[in-house]
Amino acid sequence: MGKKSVVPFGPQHPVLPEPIHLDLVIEDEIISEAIPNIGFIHRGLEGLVEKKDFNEMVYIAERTCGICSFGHGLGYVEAIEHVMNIEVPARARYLRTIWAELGRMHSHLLWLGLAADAFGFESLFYESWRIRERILDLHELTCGSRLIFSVNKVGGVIRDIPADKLAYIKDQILIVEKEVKNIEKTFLGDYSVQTRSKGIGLLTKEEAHDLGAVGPFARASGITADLRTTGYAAYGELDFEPVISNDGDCYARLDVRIRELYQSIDLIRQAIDKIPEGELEAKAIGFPKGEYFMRIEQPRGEAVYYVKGNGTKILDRMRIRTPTFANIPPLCETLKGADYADVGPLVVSIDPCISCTER
Amino acid sequence: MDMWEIPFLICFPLVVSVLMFCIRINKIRNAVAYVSAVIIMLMTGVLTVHWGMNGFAPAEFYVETELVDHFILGAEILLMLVVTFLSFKYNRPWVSLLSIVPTAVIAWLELEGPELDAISHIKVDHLSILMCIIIGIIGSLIVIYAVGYMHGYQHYHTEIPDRRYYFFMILFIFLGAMFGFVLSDSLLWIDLFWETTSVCSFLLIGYTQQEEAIHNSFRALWMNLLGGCALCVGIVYFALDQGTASLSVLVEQGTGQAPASVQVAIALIAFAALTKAAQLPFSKWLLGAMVAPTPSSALLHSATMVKAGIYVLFRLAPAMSGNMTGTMISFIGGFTFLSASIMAIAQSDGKKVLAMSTISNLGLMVACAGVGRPETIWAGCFLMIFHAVSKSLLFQDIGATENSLHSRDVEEMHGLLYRLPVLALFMFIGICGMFLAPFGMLISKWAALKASVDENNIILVFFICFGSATTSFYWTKWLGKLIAHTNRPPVRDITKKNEMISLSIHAVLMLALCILFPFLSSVYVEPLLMEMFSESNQVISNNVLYILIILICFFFAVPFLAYIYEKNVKTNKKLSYMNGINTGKNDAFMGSMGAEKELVLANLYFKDICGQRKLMNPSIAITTAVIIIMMCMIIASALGGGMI
Amino acid sequence: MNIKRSPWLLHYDGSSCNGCDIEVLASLTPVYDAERLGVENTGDPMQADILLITGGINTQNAPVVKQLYDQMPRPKVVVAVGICACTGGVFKETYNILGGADKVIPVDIYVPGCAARPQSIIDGIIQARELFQQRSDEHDALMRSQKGAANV
Amino acid sequence: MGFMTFKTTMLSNLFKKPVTTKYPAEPAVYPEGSRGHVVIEIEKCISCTICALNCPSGAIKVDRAARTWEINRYDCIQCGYCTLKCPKKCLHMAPGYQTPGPEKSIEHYDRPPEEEKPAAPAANAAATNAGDGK
Amino acid sequence: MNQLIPMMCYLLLAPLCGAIMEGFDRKISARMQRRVGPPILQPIYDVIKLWKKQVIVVEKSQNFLLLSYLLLTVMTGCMFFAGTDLLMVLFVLSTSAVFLYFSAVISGSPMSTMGALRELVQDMAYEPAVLLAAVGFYLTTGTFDVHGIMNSDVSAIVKMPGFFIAFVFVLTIKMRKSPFDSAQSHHPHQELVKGITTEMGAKNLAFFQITEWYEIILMLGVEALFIVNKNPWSWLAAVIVILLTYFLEILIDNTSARMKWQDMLKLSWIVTLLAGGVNLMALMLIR
Ligand code: SF4
Ligand code: SF4
Ligand code: SF4
Ligand code: SF4
Ligand code: SF4
Ligand code: SF4
Ligand code: SF4
Ligand code: SF4
Repeated sequence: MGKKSVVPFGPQHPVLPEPIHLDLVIEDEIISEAIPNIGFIHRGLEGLVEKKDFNEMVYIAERTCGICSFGHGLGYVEAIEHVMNIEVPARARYLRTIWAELGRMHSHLLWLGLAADAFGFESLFYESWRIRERILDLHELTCGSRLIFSVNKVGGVIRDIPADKLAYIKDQILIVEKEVKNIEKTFLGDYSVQTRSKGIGLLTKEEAHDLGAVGPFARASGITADLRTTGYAAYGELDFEPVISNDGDCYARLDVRIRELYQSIDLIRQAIDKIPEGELEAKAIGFPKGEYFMRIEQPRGEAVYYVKGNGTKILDRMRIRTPTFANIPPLCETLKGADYADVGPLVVSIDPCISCTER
Repeated sequence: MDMWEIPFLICFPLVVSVLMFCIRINKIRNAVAYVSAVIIMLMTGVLTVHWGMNGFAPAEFYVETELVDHFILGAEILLMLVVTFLSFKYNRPWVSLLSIVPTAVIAWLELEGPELDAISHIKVDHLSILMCIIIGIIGSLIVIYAVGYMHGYQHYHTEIPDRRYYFFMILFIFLGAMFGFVLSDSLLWIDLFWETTSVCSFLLIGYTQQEEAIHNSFRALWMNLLGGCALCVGIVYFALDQGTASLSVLVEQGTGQAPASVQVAIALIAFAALTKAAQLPFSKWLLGAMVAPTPSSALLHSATMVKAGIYVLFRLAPAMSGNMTGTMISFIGGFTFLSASIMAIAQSDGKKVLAMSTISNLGLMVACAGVGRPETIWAGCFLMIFHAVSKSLLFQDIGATENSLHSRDVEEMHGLLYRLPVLALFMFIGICGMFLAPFGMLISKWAALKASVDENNIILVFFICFGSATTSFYWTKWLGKLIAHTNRPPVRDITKKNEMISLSIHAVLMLALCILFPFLSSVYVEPLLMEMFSESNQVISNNVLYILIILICFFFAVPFLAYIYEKNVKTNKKLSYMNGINTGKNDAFMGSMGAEKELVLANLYFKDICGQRKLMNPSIAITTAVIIIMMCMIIASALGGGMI
Repeated sequence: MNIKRSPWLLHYDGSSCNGCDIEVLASLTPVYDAERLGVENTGDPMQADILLITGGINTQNAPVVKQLYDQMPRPKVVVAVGICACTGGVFKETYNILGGADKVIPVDIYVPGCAARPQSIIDGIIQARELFQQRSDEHDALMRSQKGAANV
Repeated sequence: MGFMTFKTTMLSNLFKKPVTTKYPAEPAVYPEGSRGHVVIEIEKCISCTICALNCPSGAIKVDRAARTWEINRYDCIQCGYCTLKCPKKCLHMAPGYQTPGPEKSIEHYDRPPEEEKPAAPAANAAATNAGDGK
Repeated sequence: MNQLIPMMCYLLLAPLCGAIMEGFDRKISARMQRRVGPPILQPIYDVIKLWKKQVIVVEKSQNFLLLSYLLLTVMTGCMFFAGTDLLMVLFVLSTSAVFLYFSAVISGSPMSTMGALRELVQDMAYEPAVLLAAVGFYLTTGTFDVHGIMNSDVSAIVKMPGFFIAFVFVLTIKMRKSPFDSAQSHHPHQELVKGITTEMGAKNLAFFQITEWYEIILMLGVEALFIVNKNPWSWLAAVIVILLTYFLEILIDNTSARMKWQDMLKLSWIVTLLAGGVNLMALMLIR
């Protein structure tokens, strides 16, 4: 037995709002073994595909998760659209891009807050979430809801954003940009924050690659992987470079996500400037038949949507592979040898979403 | 005036030891040991009373001791032969040199050297009586405990040959030598008793005759013999130069403007005391001594061996005040106090923690002696008293616990209060004695702090401030282990009655000391200081001491009253918080693999920061360097001063 | 005594999609600031008065929810936040969802919404703290009457 | 790298007005188009049950014979799909949320008898507290 | 009599002051975060609430250990305000801290045990600075007596700014403020949940809370010793300095992340050694 402790971490734990459980073996508060256990939140969402028609499934797919809910809806409808060979009108694609990036901003700000919270910086948490409220207001203004957008439909979008609202969005993100600049100084420049992020949870590029990390987590380890470069929605027509960093520690993850915030702001500006007038949706005729894998870049990384239709309104299969699912093995790698105090920040550093992982 | 108790106390144990060796029937030998221990204890009392009836005045005896001197020389040569034989037997011939050389030098001094002044060979004063009481009471209690302990020990360790006759023989020789040591004033006698304790400890450590034991015993031997060499050189130099071999004369001359030989002799003797008191860089022998059966550890650590070093330093204290020797000693002591207490944090083996804490506490006493002011000696005396009692209690307790629990790892003691209540309670008292507020240890620390501020000893102030923080850390976390709630099944307590008797007496002593402590200060320790320094500064005013008494009562009363009060409050039991996945009992939770997983809670050990492996060698290096440099400086300045 | 001024929350995420979850957190952040009602978000059931549960109950979290509820000292109030916690919501037809929080513990206040808005959550907390006060008062009255009975 | 880099923000915040909304002391404001709750113009409804069939969470119940339309607001996810589907466009999303309550009540609407001229919508007691924003 | 009045004041008013100060703390923090924040009296409401809740514990002995912790701390505070020996006060205070440790580990629960161990580390981190401050008082004013220190001619801080810095530094630990709140945090989200208080609920938590107030007032009292001298105006200065440090602590709390205990131990010892050490050396030289 020696000097080792065996203690539980989660499922109910205030640092991680979501239930994930780890069996930790620690010695002097250094972790020597971490065995994760999930499933506390499994709903069996994909099973609903057998009971709901493919149009209703849009709303259910969105509820894979309330944070990147827009992305889930988007991934699902794009998959169906591919199966049904629907050409989505340009304005709808641009609108989707704007919403997706707003969603990314709200998600990253949320994450910054949670990260600050995990290393015990309460006021920074509050500040991040205060900024985030602006984005949520934009959500509500444009879609009618703070979190779950419900604006996607197969073939296009339900709502339009009129020009005055687009202008308003531009104003607001300008303010957000300023406010983010302010918190960036603390996130990246404060001594006490650096003691909790620099050199913590190192993941080399090789490890990240071999263990299959995705999203900002992988990009912080120097892997250039950003599915937006595949050009779905309107990304193909916008100008951006994936944000990467080579340090592979928690600090790099902060850095990457903060820079991605600026990137999103830039993308939204570009999209608003370029958005064409036109139809909002293309008529969807018939039922989906065939299968498709749709890969999109969620705030947390690559998500995969697989649909298989059989020509009726009920799909055969719908599967989702989510970014957190891919990021758990590398996470467990970084946990070994970490401090107990770093478990929270480290788990948070992959921006875990157990909800979509377990669906 | 004559005090027949003195030769009795020295010789009686020796006689008993012969008996021990001869009687091979366990029952009879145990009975004899028992009775002899009680006799020694009683005689210590008689000596004290006798001396007290003569007015608590220092008394000197035995000026003419021609015959005894020869006997002493003979004994010394005998010891040398034993060491030489054993070191050749175990293939470490060079160790014998450390014994042969000093013995030869001493023999030369006695046989061929100049005629020395006639001195009294035995001297009785407050300090030696205090030591006698500690040796007499604690030592005898340890013997009583050993009777029960060794029975169980041999029962469980069948691989170790049963040589209890030998073990008890050495125990008694040891006691005799210690009495001789603290009562002698003749440096030549002191030297003999010194070497005797060294050799006895060597024999005790090697008792099990296993590889590790032999290795460790030789380490103890050479370190102590090295000290013996220094002692011997110091004595001879002093004797040749000043024509006397009296300790009190040495100290007397040492205060104020001392001749070079006296300065050097004091430095050398103090150095010797460092080895005996297991100060850095010589601490390793004490750690190695843990392989011996517990009673011998208890004896070595609490009552006798290491206290011999402290005793010598206390004696020399007036001669060290404010000079370079004092600075060296107080630095080494303070440094040892801090670094050993830091290293104790990283230990989980109960006995090793005790060993480390012994070294650390001795360090504080050594530092007190090094400062050499009445205030520090006041603190030092109390440290010694409390340390002797609580350490002895703890060692015995941990031995008994090990017999029942089959482990002495602190981590295994999780919830011991529920599993082995009596032993855990004793352990609790012992540990509290080591550092909690109303118990004397802490107050002594306080006095030491105050005195070192008064003495402008900055480094010592730092050592004490930081060391006291680290000390509380490792004790508190151990205490926490004992009381933690557990549902593990109780362990059968197989502690023998003898052990229990000794343990209970210790515990009662501990509590009594704690309450009588202000009284003890004014009645005994202050006269002691008067005697030593012809001045006695009250370190802690009476006013404060009264508050302390109130505090102590309060301290015992508060938890008690709180307990009584809370007993009647209705409370519902619940499961402990485990993030929502308890399995219905508090010792397990639902693990990731879907099966129940045992909850294990370990303390912090900082093994990467303050492990022995990390800190021991640097500490040894630092202290060795300091000692070498300071010794050179002392000798150079003494001789240089003499030449100019 | 007025104890409703200090309702401390325990938030547990049953199997929510995170929507309600983060809205619970959002209701504590500057714009909604539930702390002005005396709310403190403890993570410890021992210290909580109000259990906010989001998401439905599934086979794996049912014992956890039950346990957390049991570990809260009385008086206590349970608030189900979001339609998942109320009824199982869109997921109630899946194989793994047993239903709303009331499947395993008594729910006192239902806060509808998908995701429940911070305003609704604050409403829920306000209702819950009234209930909290009421339960405490009832208990006091009971104790008093028992004492009275004993005295007679 | 700096120490207490956040101090300027904190100190200036100290003298700024809190951003906290006064809810519930002041009513919440919702932007236009906020999807709060479903309202029905019951007199327009033809009990075709399309809304009930298509509701992802099965919150709506329509009884053609009894001419009733019921919604369980503790089941509705405010997705608005029913409003898209209703052939008579008699369902709308209105701002404002169902108040929390101790019971999961079902809101019940009776279609006025066909002969009569459309009168004020007859809603039962449970409907009265719907959609007042609290 | 002279001693009794401040003692009684402490006994009766300390929890009230502590509570109100904490109330202001929460309010100011909230305003810094652009929130409205709870009412000033919120801490008192909390304690009243806790007092009325059902007591449930893992191990019954926790009750009396916490009660002992409370009583011992109060007693130490009384001793301090009665003007006795400062070192004794500090040593007894360290004993009362042990009771807190006991009351947490006795539950045998993971979070509270780990919290308790961190609490021990915290004790280890701040103790040297506090002891050194006492030594500093002794060197500047020639006495360990609180009375004596108060009646010195000049404020102690003049000669011991280094000790003051070290003391204020470790005050952050004592007040459980971020960055040094690893054992128990006032913030809701801590890796140890509620740390040392995880297994304390209802009345027990109230005991803990009240003791904290007593303790903070005691520590602030020690801080006042740096300022107070014979001159009655110095009392005003002391109050101002206390309020300033309190505000500073709130600001620090709001501008730093929670450091790990390793860093905390390192930092606080380094600061103690540097600030305290230089000051001590200077003092001993001029003596
Ligand atoms: S296949 Fe799926 S259900 Fe089966 S064991 Fe693996 S993870 Fe579990
Ligand atoms: S694949 Fe579909 S049916 Fe199979 S377990 Fe997953 S959700 Fe259920
Ligand atoms: S492997 Fe993927 S698809 Fe299969 S059960 Fe696991 S998560 Fe689901
Ligand atoms: S595909 Fe599924 S079953 Fe196969 S290796 Fe991956 S996780 Fe396992
Ligand atoms: S990654 Fe997280 S935020 Fe994104 S969809 Fe999944 S659960 Fe939601
Ligand atoms: S009610 Fe809606 S937002 Fe809330 S958890 Fe359920 S699906 Fe998610
Ligand atoms: S809004 Fe959605 S959930 Fe609500 S009734 Fe209409 S379709 Fe059903
Ligand atoms: S879809 Fe419209 S018309 Fe048909 S039942 Fe529903 S509300 Fe009535």
